[in-house]
Amino acid sequence: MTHSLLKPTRRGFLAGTTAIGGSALLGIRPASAAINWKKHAGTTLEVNLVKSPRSETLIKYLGEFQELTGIKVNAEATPEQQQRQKVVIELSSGKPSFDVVHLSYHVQKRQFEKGKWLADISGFLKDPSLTDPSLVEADFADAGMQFARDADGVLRSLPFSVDYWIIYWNKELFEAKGLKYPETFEEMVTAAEKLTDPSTNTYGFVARGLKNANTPVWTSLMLGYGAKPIGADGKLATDSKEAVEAAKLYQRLMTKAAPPGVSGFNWAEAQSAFLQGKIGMWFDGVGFAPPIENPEKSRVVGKVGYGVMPKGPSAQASGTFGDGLGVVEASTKKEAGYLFCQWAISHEMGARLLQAGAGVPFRQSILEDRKVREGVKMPAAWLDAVVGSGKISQLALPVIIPVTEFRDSFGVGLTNMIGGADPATELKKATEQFAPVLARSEG
Amino acid sequence: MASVGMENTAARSGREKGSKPVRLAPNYWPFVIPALVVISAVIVFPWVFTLWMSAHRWTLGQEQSFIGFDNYIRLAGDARFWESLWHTLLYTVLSVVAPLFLGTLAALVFDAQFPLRGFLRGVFVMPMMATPVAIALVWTMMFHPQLGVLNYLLSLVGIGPLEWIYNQSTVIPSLVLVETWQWTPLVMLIVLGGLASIPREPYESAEIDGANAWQKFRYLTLPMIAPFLMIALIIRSIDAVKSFDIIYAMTQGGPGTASETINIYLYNTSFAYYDIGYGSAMAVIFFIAIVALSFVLLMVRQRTNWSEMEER
Amino acid sequence: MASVNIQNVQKRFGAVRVIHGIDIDIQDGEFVALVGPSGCGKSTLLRMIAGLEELSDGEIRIGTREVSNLPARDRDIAMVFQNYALYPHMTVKDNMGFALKLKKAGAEETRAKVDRAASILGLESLLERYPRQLSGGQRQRVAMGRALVRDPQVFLFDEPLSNLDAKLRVQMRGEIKALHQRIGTTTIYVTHDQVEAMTMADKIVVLHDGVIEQIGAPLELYDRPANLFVAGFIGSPAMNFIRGRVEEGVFRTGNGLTLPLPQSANPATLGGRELICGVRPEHIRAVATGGIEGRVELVEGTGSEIYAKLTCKSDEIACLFRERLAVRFGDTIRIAIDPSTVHLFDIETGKRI
Amino acid sequence: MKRKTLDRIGLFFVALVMISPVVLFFLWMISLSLKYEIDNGAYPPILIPERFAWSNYVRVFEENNFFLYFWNSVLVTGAATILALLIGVPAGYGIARLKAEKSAVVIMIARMTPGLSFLIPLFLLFQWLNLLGTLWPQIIIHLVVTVPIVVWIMIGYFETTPKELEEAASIDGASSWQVFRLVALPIAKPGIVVSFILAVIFSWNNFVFGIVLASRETRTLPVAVYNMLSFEQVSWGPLAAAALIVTLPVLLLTMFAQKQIVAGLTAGAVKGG
Repeated sequence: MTHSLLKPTRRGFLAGTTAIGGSALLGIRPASAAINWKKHAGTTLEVNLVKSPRSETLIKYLGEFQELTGIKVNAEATPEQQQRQKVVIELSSGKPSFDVVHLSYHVQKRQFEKGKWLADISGFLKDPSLTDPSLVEADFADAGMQFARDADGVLRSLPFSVDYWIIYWNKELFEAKGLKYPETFEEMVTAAEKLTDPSTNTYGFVARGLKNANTPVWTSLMLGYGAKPIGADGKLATDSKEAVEAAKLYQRLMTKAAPPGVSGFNWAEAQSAFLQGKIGMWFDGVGFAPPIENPEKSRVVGKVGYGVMPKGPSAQASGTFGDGLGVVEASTKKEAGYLFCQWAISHEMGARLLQAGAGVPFRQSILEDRKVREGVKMPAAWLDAVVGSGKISQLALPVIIPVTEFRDSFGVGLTNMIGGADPATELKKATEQFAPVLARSEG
Repeated sequence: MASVGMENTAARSGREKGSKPVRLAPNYWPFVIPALVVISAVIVFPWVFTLWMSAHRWTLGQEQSFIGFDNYIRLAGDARFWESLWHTLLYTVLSVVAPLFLGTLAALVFDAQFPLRGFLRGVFVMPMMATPVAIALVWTMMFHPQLGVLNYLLSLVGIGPLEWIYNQSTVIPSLVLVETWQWTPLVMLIVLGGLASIPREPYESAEIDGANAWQKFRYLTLPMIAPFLMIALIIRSIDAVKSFDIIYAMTQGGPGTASETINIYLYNTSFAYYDIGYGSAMAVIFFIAIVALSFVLLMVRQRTNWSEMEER
Repeated sequence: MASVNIQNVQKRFGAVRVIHGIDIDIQDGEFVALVGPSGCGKSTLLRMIAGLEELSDGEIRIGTREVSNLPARDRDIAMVFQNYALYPHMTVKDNMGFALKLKKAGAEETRAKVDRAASILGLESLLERYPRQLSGGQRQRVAMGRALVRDPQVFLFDEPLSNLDAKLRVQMRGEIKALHQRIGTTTIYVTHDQVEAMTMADKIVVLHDGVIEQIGAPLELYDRPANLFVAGFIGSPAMNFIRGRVEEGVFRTGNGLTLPLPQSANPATLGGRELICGVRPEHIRAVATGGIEGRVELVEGTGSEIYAKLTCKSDEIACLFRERLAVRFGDTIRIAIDPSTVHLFDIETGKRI
Repeated sequence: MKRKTLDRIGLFFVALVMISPVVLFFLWMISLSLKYEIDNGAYPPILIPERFAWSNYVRVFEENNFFLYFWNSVLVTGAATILALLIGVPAGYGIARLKAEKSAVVIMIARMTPGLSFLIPLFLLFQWLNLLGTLWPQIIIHLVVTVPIVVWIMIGYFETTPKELEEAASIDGASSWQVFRLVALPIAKPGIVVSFILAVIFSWNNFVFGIVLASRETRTLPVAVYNMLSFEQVSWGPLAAAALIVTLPVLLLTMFAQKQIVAGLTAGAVKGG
């Protein structure tokens, strides 16, 4: 059921990258002559977005879409957690208040499929009056298409933005200790410990410690040990040797080299700490460059390096997450909704996303476009890290319905480890607790 | 007067048939009925519906089916539920006792005469009605282990740094700190009302009997404000046991599940795991527990009454 | 103005009967006092007349109208409550004009009626005040004024003077009586104070445990109480009750004390039975010789009279002397009883013989 | 005499110590709201910054449509309070006069029930009634909070107003509605004020219902503030500014009406037996 999606995506990803190399030439204009953008002029669309720099970019340029199509768009962006809760309640009630929905693939993919909440858009994609010729499935990173297709291979959303986890590192602190950016997990730990000096309130490493938020940190580390939370046989592998090794690494980093209170840290607290210049490395999603380079918020402007995830004992892999835009099955304005999705992932919008550092589009043609790359306002190292991560991208969370329970169950265990609990015991406990939930969800 | 005569005979014949005499007392039901309708719709209906949902396997986005008591059975074996029960208990007890103690102290101070008393009391009362979510967010910033102002203040007196809500062992006390900060004024105001209702004579007679200040407090004030303390205890208990906003906004039950009370677990189950049936079962149990708690408290209260309290 | 007819009125609260079938006829313009100890049902009866309490059975007529099933507001009555029940949020003027306002009377008419009532009661200067700014006596007057303005068929008073101090009570008692004499509206007045009833009423109804013990003019009740209850209730200090038997033409107690028999009594028919002899303290005279000898156990003098408790052969007798006697505790004095003032009661039924 | 003065000064200082957590908290809240992020993250903390970030407030209103949310809050709170008074005050009167102890218990339990448990059933109800997307769901669900408060407080008030006044009025010729409107209601005015204030505060502060029921057009302030915890941006300054804006109206109300608030809060328990 789920394992086909969990196979390493690296090969496909690389293939996509090369195959679409030339498609960047197809031009930036989303307003291709063939598309009848005005087809649904006068319609009003309700769009439900997750609040993030990505959705903010969409909202910022919404006027262009409305001008282009004559469609009025009411876009709402709510914080991730609330959006997920509300969207599911509304969708499951059968009468959602929106036509287009922004979903986090790594959390909601399975759930949305099982609920049959999203419309089949493969037909739209083939319709030249609705779709720009540059928009072809092959242009998307492989991970994106895997996210967007359901178990039967039907396309139910358009991949919007991909999130690779990278390491933000404070070059100044590294230099002060005469350290280099780590190449392996082992080097990473040593560097983190060397950088740590509680007397000056300096710590080598920070990542999410808060329950639920911390689980992707662990599963990303697990990739370096060549393992995934759900094995190729579809069974939980969360108490495997590799899983325990990854958890031990997590524990070591978070207890020996992380600031006090890290078990309550989400990205926000971690970011605050890193921005103050007292943290050596911060491991999180790729989208945090803008605040780091903003002097209003940051004391580390220009001092930060952006590094690809170091190599683990078995593999080098970048934990990958992503979100997409889909048209709601219950909507009566599916075509208009599709037009919006298409606009949102268009070359131009994708370029804006990337250039602002707000996110990384799934479409390879954008990433490969030299002009777009030149316009990126973030440091070159950041873009290098993005591209580098893309090459070693792997899905870090299992594609199951109860992702939230998965993250909660193991997140609690990880938090407990920061408090000193034994990784193997905690993982075993969490696995036992989670197994029936997983069984129930697919039953 | 013809009509009167008719009424007369009608009334009499009515009585002769043995029917009940006409009601003379004003009919008060029309006053109640609108509220009854509204309450049935927005309060009683959800209760009944929750009960109904709790007997179903019902996860959003999936088929629902009747499963009888299975959700309750599952609840009994759910370690996380029992843990949350314990957190709720701990949280409640602490956030009842601390405000009660401090509030009584504050009331004794504010009962006395001193300059600017009214103004200072007004300031003291402010947290009570402040929007909990807003307050909680600001506290979260203050609790930040590295950047928070609290650790800085502690460092000035050589304590810390503490991890506050970011550590499993200090999270509940830290949340209780916020809860105490917000609700001590309420206790203070209730006790202040009690102090104002105490007669002077016993103090004069105690003075003559040679009681010192502590004895006067212990043997006169305390017993006489006991009913008011009891009121404060009841209100505080009921509010603390269902406290949600502060915990949700500050920790969402974390770190780990260290501050997950039943209310938060209930929320997570229903709205993060979409397991509505199971969440409903939890709500039913929680509801029963709250009702039981308040009846126990009310019974205790009736015992502590030293006199029929003044109505207002 | 109207007569009030009360026929077989009963009141039950669940299984408990508080009024057992009462009949009273009240003439137009009469001042009737309902008296009795607390809990006798007098207030309930008044509230049934007012329409505040339902009848369990029986009927009440005001004038020719049967009102048992009419709500209070249609009965055309006015009532003065024990604690006045003044509307705290209205001025004296508005309090008094409230009923007229409800009747949608014109402003002119209302003012005229309120002014008239105010002048009768001497409230002219208080019309703009609120109840909380008034003294007890003033509030009492406003309550009456409110009733007066209505010009109702019947006035009902529910222990209106019990919240006043003793001196004011006497004064208001006079005022109410004077008012009634001036206006002449049928009045039903509930009180537990027999003095009030005696001084004010044309007719007194004595209630006890939900039944009428006696109805009659004040002096009738005083002179010829129908039974032990009325005899003990009317008159102050209370009548002496002494147990004994009629023997040899006199009344003899178990301790050997002998008292005269009333002339009307026939010793032959009364002989042998145990009876109760009732003598009012004020009907006992002190005499120098003869009479009954008794030791003084208690003396209370008010200046105008002397109240003494004697032990005469182990029987206790209370006396009220109008003359100034030099008696002290422990003295032995002699008393005489006028046979015409002696009452005999059946011990079984309590009825007067 | 001198001793007494010293005592008073002593007590004054004790009181100062007692209010210091309150003062410090609000000072810090104001300080946070007026600092740029870089100052908010500074260590040691800065109380009074060199540059005031008034832009935090500007940002709150610019980026978040706070005027709309404020207006929504006003509408929801206003409507929920007025409706609650309209149906709750007569109900309190009726229950007090009927001595309907059982319905009073239902009201009390309703006050104790955690708000969460109402959400799903009512959500489905609103959907069935096709009300979602309007302010009505929030207004109606806020009745869950406001109606019990109003009824509860009003029962207490009407029970203490003497029944004789109403009897006097009915003898004076008033119908039951007139008795209520002309006598009972004016006398219970202080109770109405109390329940009004408390209903406003509780409704204004309510957060749980909004998380699920509010959407873009219908969001209320507490939800809006929480929503400012946006992804990938830490913004303590605007957050504190927003928090201050949300809580200011109720803070003012609290300061001016503390006496009534206590009367109301204790009413339930006093009459609770």
